[in-house]
Amino acid sequence: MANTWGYGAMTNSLGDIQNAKAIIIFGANPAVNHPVGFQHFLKAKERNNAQIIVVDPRFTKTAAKADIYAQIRPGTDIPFMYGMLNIIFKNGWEDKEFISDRVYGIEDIRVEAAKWTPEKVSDVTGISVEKLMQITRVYAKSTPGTLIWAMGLTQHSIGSSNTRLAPILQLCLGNMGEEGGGTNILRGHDNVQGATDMCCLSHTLPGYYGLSAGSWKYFAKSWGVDYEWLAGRFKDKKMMSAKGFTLARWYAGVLAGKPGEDKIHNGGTNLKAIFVMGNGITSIAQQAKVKEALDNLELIVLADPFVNEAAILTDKQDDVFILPAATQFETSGSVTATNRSAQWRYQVVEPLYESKPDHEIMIEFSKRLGFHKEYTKGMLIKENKTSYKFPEDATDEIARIIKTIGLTGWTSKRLKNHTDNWHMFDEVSLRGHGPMKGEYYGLPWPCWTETHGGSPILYNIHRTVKEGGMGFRNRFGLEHDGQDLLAGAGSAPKDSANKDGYPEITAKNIEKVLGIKLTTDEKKRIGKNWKVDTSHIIANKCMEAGIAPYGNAKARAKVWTFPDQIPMHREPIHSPRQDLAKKYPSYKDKANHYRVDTKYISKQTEKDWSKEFPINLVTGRLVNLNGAGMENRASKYLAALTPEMFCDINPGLAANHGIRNGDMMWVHSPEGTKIKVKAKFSFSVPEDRVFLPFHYAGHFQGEDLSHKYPEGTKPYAVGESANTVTNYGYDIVTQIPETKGGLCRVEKA
Amino acid sequence: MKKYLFLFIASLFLASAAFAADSQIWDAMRVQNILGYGQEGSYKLGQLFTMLQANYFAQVYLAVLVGVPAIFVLHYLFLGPKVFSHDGKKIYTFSLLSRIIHQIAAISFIVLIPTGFIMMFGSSFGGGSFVIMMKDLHGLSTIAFGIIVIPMFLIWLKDMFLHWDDIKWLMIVGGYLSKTKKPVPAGKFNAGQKTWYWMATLGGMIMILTGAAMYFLDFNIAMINTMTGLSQIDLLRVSALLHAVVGLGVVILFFVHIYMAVFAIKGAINSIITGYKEEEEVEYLHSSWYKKLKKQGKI
Amino acid sequence: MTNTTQNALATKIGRRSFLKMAAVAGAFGATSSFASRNVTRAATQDEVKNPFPGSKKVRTICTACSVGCGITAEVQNGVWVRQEVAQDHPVSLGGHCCKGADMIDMVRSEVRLKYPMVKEGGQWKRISWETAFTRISKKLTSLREKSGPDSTIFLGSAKMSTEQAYYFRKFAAFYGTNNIDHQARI
Amino acid sequence: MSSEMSRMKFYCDDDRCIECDGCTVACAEAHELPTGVSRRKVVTLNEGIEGKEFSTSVACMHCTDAPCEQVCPVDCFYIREDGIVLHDKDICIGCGYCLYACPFGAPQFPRDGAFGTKGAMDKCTMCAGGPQETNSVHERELYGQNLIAEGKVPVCAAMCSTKALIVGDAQDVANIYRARIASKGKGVQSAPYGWSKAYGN
Repeated sequence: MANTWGYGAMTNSLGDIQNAKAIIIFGANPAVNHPVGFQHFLKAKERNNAQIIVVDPRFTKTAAKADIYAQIRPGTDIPFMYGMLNIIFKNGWEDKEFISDRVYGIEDIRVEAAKWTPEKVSDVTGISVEKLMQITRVYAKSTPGTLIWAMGLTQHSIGSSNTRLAPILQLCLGNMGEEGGGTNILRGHDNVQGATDMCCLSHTLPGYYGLSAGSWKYFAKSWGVDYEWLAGRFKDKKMMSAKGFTLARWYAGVLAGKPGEDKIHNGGTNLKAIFVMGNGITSIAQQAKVKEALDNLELIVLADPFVNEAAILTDKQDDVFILPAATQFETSGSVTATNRSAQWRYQVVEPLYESKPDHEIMIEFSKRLGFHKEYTKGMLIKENKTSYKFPEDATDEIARIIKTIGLTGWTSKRLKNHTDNWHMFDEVSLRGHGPMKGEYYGLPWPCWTETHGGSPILYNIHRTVKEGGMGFRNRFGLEHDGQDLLAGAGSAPKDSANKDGYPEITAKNIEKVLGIKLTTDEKKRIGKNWKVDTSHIIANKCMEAGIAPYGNAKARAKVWTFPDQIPMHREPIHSPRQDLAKKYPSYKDKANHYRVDTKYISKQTEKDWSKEFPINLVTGRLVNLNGAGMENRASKYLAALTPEMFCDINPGLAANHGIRNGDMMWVHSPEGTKIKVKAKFSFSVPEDRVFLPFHYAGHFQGEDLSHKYPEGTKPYAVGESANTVTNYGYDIVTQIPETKGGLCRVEKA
Repeated sequence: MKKYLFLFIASLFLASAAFAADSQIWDAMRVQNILGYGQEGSYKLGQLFTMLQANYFAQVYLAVLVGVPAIFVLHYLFLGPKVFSHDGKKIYTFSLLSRIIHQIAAISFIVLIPTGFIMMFGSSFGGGSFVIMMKDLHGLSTIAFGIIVIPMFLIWLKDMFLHWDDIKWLMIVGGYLSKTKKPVPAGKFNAGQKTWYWMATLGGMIMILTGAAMYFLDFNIAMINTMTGLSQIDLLRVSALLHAVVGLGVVILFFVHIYMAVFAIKGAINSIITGYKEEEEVEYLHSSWYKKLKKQGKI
Repeated sequence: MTNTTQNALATKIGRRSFLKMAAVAGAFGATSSFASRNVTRAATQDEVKNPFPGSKKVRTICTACSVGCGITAEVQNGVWVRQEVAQDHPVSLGGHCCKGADMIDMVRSEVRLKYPMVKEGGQWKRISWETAFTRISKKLTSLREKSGPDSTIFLGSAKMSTEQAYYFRKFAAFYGTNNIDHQARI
Repeated sequence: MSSEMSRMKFYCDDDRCIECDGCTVACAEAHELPTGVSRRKVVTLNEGIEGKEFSTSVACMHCTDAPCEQVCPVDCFYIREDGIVLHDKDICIGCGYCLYACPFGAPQFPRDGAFGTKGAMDKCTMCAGGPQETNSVHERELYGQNLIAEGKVPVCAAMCSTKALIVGDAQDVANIYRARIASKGKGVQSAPYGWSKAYGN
């Protein structure tokens, strides 16, 4: 999504959904995953008569509240959306002005959409032509419409194409930057947005600065350390700029060299140690491989408030450390909600038992690994202090450094102020009243300056930049194939000094774009561009002139750096439709994909998987558990709601295998793994697919591992991890595992 | 060791959670139960139970508790007890086994019936721990009764089938309404005793089953539900109703039985203790049996 | 007594009043305390307002999902005694799903990990933080020297605060590797 | 609580209830209930069937003419002036009669005695505690918190994620319900389950 218009985040807010006239939900189940957020959906339905459309392989709790429901075959969202676009273009329902002013490359989309006739879409997706027509008509005619998605779109080998086509659909309908519109991706964990913004990611530095030498230099300077010293910490400068292993495939880094394993590119070494903090690595795909990898490591360090079940899964006998980390209620800090709003999470109690907050553990290690002084220096720079106070000084350090997503305004003082006064904000618009007037709740980023009120709706040109308005980000150059990439005339944010499209602001072009003159002093202090300008001159001048520092460009429907320039349908690696897999084959195998060679087409064509494994496997969440479920299964009330791991199975399918409700059953995966779970009859899945919740651990391929828990730490519910049977397959760009479109076989146990 | 203890406790924990999750009353069936309550076409058992329990059961029981003994008092005063010679020969009537069985049953009834009454009028006793203790006693003595009810049923079964004499006995109410001593048509057991037998055994079994259903409350035996076509909650309601209705019969006959054994026939109680009945008593009250024994030359 | 009963049966009165009458007439003479129970003792103003005297309310944020519901935690003498309703929070309006409603159990759960432990020879052994820090650091240092910084991977969390996540990323950078990731990639 | 006007009632709007179990757990957590007892329960019917699936949250409905109160052999029930139906656990003998009489399956019996005997009945108190001294430790142990005495809303409705569950004076509850129906532009549906029973008179 970031590759379409600049930022990869929810564009509007949950409250803003109340403004929508239509809500289309792809591969998300907010009624279960974001129940409190879902109240805003229901209010839209109640007050605004908004039509809720759910497109999902499973009849979810969200679908139960929908006006129209389409049961799609897993992994066919792209044909479905192209089908919608086909009908939209044919009837001329698209927003032509919006497209010509603010979107680049829609012609290619038109060509591709023309190929996806409703009949063809119906064959691929399993949705009837009438239903597709009905959905398209309702959605295209009821504007503004908001488009919701979550893991149901991302967890595919074509996930990154899915998440590009959905925005394109919204662009075509002119739903972007509107109240009640937008692409609202619902994040999972409480601080996924925050942790992602801080880029606990292997391919970029905090604030999505990337890993280029220039970025490293900017950070080295901002952290108050010498760039060469920092580079010296790495194997070499090449490795310093090389994307690292990901959570999805780190195990490959351990297992490389064994027969049948993928090759790795990790500076000549396998992974030997793992340091995990608050990450349920029992909820990632390929558990059998994860277990093997854990067994082969030399050192495992797991810091969590509860026992990280990786410690239970592994058979490793020595050097497995489990450290009691404090919960987030025993420390303080900011958290970023799905809508980019930050809130201050105050400390409730002192850490219980011997537990320590995460940062204390990290700082202790930095002392012993010999980089404590350099590590913490960033917190001292701003006010030239001699000692730091975590987390306030860290918040201010982030605000000082991260400009790309506009965190300048997120000082600890302001964030605390917002949480202290949360009663002064409006539910729908997030606007503040009284003393908080002029600010939006949680200062949704980009919050350009220390007085900016935040931007609750991204790319909204009906508001001034000061009030949170902006165009699309100029991120992909000024022109491509001879076409201008800047926005068309008149599509600048309200009251802008420059009514036209304009590039991102640099020291060089600021005078020209803003039509101002800088003083000599300003010229001396100004940073090279808006992303590294710690003097704040660019940001401040832009606010005055109503200019978004990142420019005003067109969104692009075409990403020329991706394997598929426009989103193309490709069947899942494990597809039940072999005829279509031939017609829409997967990608070519990709070498050095986050340091590991990854198979696509070779895996897809290895054999006809669907013969032996005819059933589609869908995984998802339950309302009472979250993530790997460690913390929730440790609560007796939550565990009591679903005390056992189960599999939702259609009674018809179950009857074919002689499985009765409540029987134990095996689920076999093409990976050669299996899990033993309780069958739960449900009509929410049709006869060609089963559903597994992914929150359990503590059993492995039929074996109960309860005895491996340290005394008194076993959670109240244990069970098989669904990810033991999820299939091989990773997104071509992000390497997110394909857990939402695999195959399996069921059998009575 | 501690680890196993912990595991054991944890498993109990989960078992109880699973138990609740499989509940027929508080889980998936709950809305069905609500929807079914008082609907057209349903048995309306909930309302029936509420109406009867709220307005009638206690009153009727109280009437029995007070009324039946009152009638006996009147009977005793005006008609007086039957007195038979205790000097004559004795006839061996009850074997040791039957006496043991009877005694166990007797003891359990002596506990069951007062404790039952105390529960029924629990509010008069202030509820709480005393009534709970009575309730537990009620349950415990049921176990004793439950053990012997089948043997009791079997040992006396052959003597308990309906006979022509019984009709005649019933016509004259066993001769208890007159002061005169004349032979009453009856075999080894008269019609009154037979009625009591059937009530105590079959009725007793119903009491045990309905009582157990209410005691275990949330059990899940699909067979019962399929057989009766009742949901679990309705099964419980039926149980409560039956328990009250059948219980009434048991209580009345129990009172009669006590009155007969202790007051109405002087010394009759000895026969179930020693096993021997007075010859004169047999001659008059069980005349047919007496004749039969005579014929067989057993006297 | 018979008289009482007959009277009682003859007049149509509710079961309760009847039983009360019976109780009075009965041998046990225990009176139903119903009447007196209807009135609860007037609590002092302070008791009514706050069953946890001297407690303070802390505004904090749920750690379950990204909606970011507000939680008002009531803390008495350093103990989180109960979860209050954050009715005035602009996103959640006091609402919670089951996870949010039970956040307090995250902290007070009995199955929490209480002290650092290490597995040695297949057995869990309690160790001090000091030992844990020293042993892990030693091992990391030797691995780093032997196989380079890329022999270690750091898996962070979307459950950390933004500051901690930032410092986790920074930790990996100072350690010298880009082998770092978190749950955004699942 | 002044007497005449208020009659406290619950109502669950099944157009909004999404079975998030927030009410169930909020209740269990607030009152620290034993597992196996859930005073409030969310039930989904016709799961997975398009157009027919719905969820609703049930607990004691605090009936106007409470059947439980009528059948209790030990008279442990009492109805407050504001209509909240409560019971005295020190008097309750766990006989189960209230359950047979209840249309909503509200009374539950934790098996805390030896041999799995039923303990004293437990049910929703509308967060109004019991007959013991208000906000005393004894009251809290037996019945959970007494939020009503603190002037607060029962925790299940307060924490309902979608505001499906509402509580308050019967008249107010009915008004909210009507307002929602009206804004949806649909006719008033047939009254929700047990409405007549619980809301009688």
